Amino acid sequence: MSVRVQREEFDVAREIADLRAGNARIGAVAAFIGIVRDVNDGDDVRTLTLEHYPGMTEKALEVIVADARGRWDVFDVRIIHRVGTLAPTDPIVLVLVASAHRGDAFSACEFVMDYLKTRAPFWKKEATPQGERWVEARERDDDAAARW
Amino acid sequence: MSVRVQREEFDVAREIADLRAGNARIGAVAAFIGIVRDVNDGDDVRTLTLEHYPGMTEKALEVIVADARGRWDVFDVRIIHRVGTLAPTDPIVLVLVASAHRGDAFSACEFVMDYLKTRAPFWKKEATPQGERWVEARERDDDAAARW
Amino acid sequence: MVRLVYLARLRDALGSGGESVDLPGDVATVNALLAWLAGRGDAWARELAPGRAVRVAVNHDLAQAHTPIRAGDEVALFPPVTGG
Amino acid sequence: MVRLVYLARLRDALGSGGESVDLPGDVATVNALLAWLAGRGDAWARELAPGRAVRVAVNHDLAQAHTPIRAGDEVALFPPVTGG
Repeated sequence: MSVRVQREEFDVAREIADLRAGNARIGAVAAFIGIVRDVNDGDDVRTLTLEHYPGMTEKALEVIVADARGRWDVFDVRIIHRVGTLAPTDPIVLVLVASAHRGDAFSACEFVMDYLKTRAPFWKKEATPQGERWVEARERDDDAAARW
Repeated sequence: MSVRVQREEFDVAREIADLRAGNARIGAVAAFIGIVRDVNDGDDVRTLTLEHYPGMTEKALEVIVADARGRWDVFDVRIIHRVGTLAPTDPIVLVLVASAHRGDAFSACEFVMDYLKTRAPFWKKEATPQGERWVEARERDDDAAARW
Repeated sequence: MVRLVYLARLRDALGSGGESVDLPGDVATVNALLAWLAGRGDAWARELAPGRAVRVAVNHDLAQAHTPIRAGDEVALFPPVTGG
Repeated sequence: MVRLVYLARLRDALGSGGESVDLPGDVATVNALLAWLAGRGDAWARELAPGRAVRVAVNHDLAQAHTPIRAGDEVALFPPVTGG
């Protein structure tokens, strides 16, 4: 499965091993791990709750994977995205790309992350000392996705 | 230590954990793993032997790390490069970058890899069914490094 | 019957995670559905007023104002996504 | 005394991983060292001829043709690097 949405933490080493299994033509694996930070917009973050829309979210991620595979010469793309309530230092998202050469792996990995930030149906709620707040969409992320 | 040259395989999960330890401001980790492929320039590759120049190689990698830290807003950069005789599917190099935001991590990681391919004192000898041959420097890699 | 799903901040604001409704015959597009729901007043009127950033998906695909809605559809209303 | 180090393909071609030498007084730059070594003939002449892609490091820093060489230096000769 190239796309998973799950509450549990992921095992980066196991996912990389799984992505690479049986393919000796892979020369490059690019990985990205997104992590909950303890600050956002200047406020302390105690927890971050991620919500998704079951069915639609997985479908959107599959579309992003297919898009990346169409644009770059890659063997495989994997997205694992967590949902539920997370604390600072918890990993949120893992993106892995395997390719023959490094340029394709880097580009596809960054492309997937930019799209995840803008298009994928996830919503974040932060708990700060001032209470809970839903995170608003960010302009910067739209700019990043518009590059592609 | 942000730079290591070693014969042993590296443990990606442990290196990531080590890079992140105690820093709750890290929001992004970009990783790149370079792997020995079973083909190069159309020939089967049985083994790849990597040689370095002890002292100079570590120094060159430290310079690349310092350069990346100066160019992007990153917390930490780590390079682990293997030497000795490797077989297809063996990992050769690991580059990790930790930052607050994903753009810095991706850029610094790709920058380090491009420089590793062109400037770092490593030499490769391939064993193919036709015998052993030293790998020649590649134009494509020079082009990639010239981007920065 | 149409299945309505309310997500994230919108679910909190509307006080509902979803409902199944029989739509009047003239409520056959996303726009018409939003106007019909806003007609309930209070939080509905406030949250679904024209100009509010409400996104709509029909059967898991992002929809536009004139996307048709038919019996059996699952229609989700949610704020702009905030990503991973 | 200067410590010379030969690496990778050059070590194979020269049949030596390195040596310690006393350089004549007029061999005080990278260029002069390469010419002096090429004067040994055979593989040395072939591998170190002008125009061959030989890189030189003095005390672990990449050197140019006119980089000075002094007693106690470590001077490495190697082909263009082929990376990770």
